[in-house]
Amino acid sequence: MQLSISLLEITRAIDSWLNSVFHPHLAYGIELVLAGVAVILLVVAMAILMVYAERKLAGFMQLRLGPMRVGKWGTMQAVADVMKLLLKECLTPTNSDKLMFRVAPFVVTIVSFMTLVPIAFAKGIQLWDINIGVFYITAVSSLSVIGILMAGWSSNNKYSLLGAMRSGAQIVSYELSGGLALIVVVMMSGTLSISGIVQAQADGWWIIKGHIPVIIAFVTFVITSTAELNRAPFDLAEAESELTAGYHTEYSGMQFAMFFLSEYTNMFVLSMVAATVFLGGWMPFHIAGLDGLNHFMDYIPGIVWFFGKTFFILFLIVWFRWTFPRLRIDQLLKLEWKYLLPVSIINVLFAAFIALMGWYL
Amino acid sequence: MNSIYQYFRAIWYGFSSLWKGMMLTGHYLVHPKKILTQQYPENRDTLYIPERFQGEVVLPHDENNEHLCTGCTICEMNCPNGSIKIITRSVETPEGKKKKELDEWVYHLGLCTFCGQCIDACPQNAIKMDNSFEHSVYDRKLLTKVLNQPGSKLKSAKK
Amino acid sequence: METNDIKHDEFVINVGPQHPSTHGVLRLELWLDGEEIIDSKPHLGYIHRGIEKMSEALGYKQFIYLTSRMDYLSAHINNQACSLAIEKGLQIEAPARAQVIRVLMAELTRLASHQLWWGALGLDLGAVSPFFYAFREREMILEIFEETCGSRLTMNYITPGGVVNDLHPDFVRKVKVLIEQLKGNLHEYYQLLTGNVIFQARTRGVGILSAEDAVSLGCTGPVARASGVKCDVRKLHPYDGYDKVEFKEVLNDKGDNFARYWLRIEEMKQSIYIIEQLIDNIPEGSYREKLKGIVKLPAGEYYQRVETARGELGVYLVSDGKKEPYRVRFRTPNFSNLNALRPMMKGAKIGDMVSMMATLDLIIPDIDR
Amino acid sequence: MTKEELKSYLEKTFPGMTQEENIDFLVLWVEKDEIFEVARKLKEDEATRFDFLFDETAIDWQTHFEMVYHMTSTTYRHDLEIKVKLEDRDHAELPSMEPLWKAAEMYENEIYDLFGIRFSGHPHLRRIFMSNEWKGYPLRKDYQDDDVISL
Repeated sequence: MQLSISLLEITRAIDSWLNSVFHPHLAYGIELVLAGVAVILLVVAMAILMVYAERKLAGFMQLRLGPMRVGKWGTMQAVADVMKLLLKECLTPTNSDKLMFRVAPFVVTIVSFMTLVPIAFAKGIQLWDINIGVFYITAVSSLSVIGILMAGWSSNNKYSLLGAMRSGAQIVSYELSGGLALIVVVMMSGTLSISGIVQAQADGWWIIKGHIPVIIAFVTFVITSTAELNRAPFDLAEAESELTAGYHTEYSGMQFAMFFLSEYTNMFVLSMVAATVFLGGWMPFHIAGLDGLNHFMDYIPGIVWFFGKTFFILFLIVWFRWTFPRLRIDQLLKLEWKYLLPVSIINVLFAAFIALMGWYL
Repeated sequence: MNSIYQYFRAIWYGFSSLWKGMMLTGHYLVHPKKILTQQYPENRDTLYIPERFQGEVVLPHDENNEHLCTGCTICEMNCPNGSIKIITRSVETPEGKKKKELDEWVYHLGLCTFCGQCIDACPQNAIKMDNSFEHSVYDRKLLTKVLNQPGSKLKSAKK
Repeated sequence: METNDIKHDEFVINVGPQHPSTHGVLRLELWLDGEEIIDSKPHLGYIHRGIEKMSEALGYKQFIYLTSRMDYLSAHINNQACSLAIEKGLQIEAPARAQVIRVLMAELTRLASHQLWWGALGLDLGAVSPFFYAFREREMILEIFEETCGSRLTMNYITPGGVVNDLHPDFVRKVKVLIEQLKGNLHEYYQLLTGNVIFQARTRGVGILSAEDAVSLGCTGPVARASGVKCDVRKLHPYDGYDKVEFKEVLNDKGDNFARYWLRIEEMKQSIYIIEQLIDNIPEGSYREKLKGIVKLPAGEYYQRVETARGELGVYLVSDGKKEPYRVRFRTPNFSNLNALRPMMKGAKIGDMVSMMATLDLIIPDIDR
Repeated sequence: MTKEELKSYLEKTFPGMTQEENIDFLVLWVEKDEIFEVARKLKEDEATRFDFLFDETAIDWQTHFEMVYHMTSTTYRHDLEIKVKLEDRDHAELPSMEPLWKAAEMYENEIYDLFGIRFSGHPHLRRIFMSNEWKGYPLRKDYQDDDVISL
């Protein structure tokens, strides 16, 4: 009846078939590879779709049409771009630190794929339901700054170095309030596991059930995730009017494409986290007590709910990018340390109080 | 207390101003009719080009393959870039007088800045600006044009 | 400051000649301490075409077209300046209709130029959308130019003795439509940038230029007026009937980026006001006093000042009685406005450099000539 | 001050200096050695206060150079043109106006670049438009460009 359950049955069927054919250890290995490839393909396809969607949205916001030439309505534009980048030569500057220069894009990409591991796409569609899912994501996603610093340093370009340093300062400081925003929900759910957090929202999403503290946490999280993604208005690391392209100034071809891909993957992951933690993940829209409505909502499959919410947050991030001017580096840090962090800390206290008293809607 | 009030006021002002900007871009996002983009090669038929648009210099010929240029070279003297070269030949009129006549009206489109001073200066109104604008060619030599058609001659004055 | 003076933690970067925020081929040498700018030095000449030297070889009517290529966003006003200088030498005056047309065109040019500046400022500060909104109205102005003058950017429309063509029959209607739309859209500018908290943080109190500095450095136009220096040539030395129209010289005494921004927006309103006064009162009559084929100015020197969108343009003609000018000198507004960059940039951040250059509204071909 | 008032005032302050009037400005001819003192006086004098140097250029008359300074006062709004004759074309040198008007720095750089007139006391005289290796000074009338490229 429900797609989420049928998906679960498909995975189970594949699992039992593999186990019957191969040795259990080998079957486990094959499953890991299959699952990883499936998720990476999904995300890459989504990233290509997202590039197209962003260019179209930006076009409409700016009284333009966006890409129109490749394919009907320019639908193949992103694919054509990927093909072009694949065929281009990857240039390495003469005086660069060659090993680091080549490793950096891989670090960034691998880190962004690693963050996909604990995400629950639908009921049962999850690579690894670890009990510290939220903690894992915050910990791993902060590794990407290492790749950016490597890229900036090894390029032997002052613009790249400035971009990387900005990015380092930015990501490290914005992780604080991002983490605090997640803690609010973790406290209310009483668990760090992603599936646990989703289950805790079975009778209402946290953003509705948890009212004021969760709304504040949600806004903070959206702001901090935009900052961690190095996207406008916080795109100081690549600030094209100041630093030409920041840390990836010297990259070309597929190496550049990997930075680009990782940026979009990170965008997905952080939107998915926000959708899971604040908007209930794959959980349909439920209101405790209204069984008729809840039952009706269950007809819409969980994966649709999940991607609907993800795309809503992605749309918000895209909307920010094409509306706002860029902050300056000192203002960026001021915003974090003088506004977001104090607000988040007070919010955590407030949320703890609410969680203790059980004052949910 | 006042500083705390100012702090929250700043937050409120910040959010409301950002929201205003987002409403504007959002407004255009949902009003695709306001899009201004023109799809150029497709809309060639409906493209509006004002009649005064300065595309290139032409020397109009009438149905008898006659033009108005006497070869006086005033346009050549008035051209600031040297994009006009008038080559004349001397011919003998039936009465036996020697007379200068236009041989080739050489026009370097690549040097022309479309300032219109040649047209302004021409005493015969022999040349005018054309509206064509698709000038790109693969060879620079093709930008040098001879404007008078082969076999054309000066329009004889009405008697 | 020289490269040898660099201390331990400082380093030099070259901004330009190919850099997104220099709007052309200006090269700035920046001495940096981390994000902070210690000193800067402009390097020019990447688009130096020797317009002054070229003009010495061309006739008086011919060299005017070169001036459209200096400040290409104020092409009409540059042509107007040269035409006025030549008219001064010939001791003639353009017909009344031509004068009104010139003023209308000049103000439309100012509007178009300020709109491009507004869009590019947004782009420099990282907001991409303003650029397209600004180009929407600018496109309308360019279309008006195209209909009347025959081209969109380097018009070569104003000539000694008047203007080349009469106005297009559709001109008045289109200008009225434009003004209506502009008035409606100026509040969008407020919504998108002026009121935006990020924009305000980026511009308020940044890049302060004091009035004394502005005078000493020779700044003119909106840059100097934002520091409180009265320097509008249209008011001080009226030309082409600017004394007959009513408008206000906008002044601000803050001298920061936001003051320059605000001033240009206000100037756009003043330009609209001037156009509104004139559009219904274009006198009938001849639009051009035809000059002789070869213009010769009596020996002597003629100086004509006009207010372009960026400041005071001075055309200095020295004639020895021949058909070519003996010496032509253009005192261009951007060349002296560029001076303001160095004192402003000391101690600022790299991000501020971009906003300062954007609010100075530099056009590099105008600096290099 | 009007043109006439300024003229009589200048006659009083700088006796012996030639004045002429052209269509736009009052012209004051100053000797090469006195130019800096005259300019300083004009700038600092309360009655004149020429604080805005809006143009500075040179003219090559083939036998000699002519330096032209255009200045105005932001308080009184009167204009003045100062001219200096430089007889020696090969070793033309003048005191720099940079200590008085900072705008002069760039103007003098430009004049040095295009005419080859040197300015003593200039903080950093350099060629701003032409490259450092460029031979000759383009705006001089006898300038010859060796490698003219024609299309």
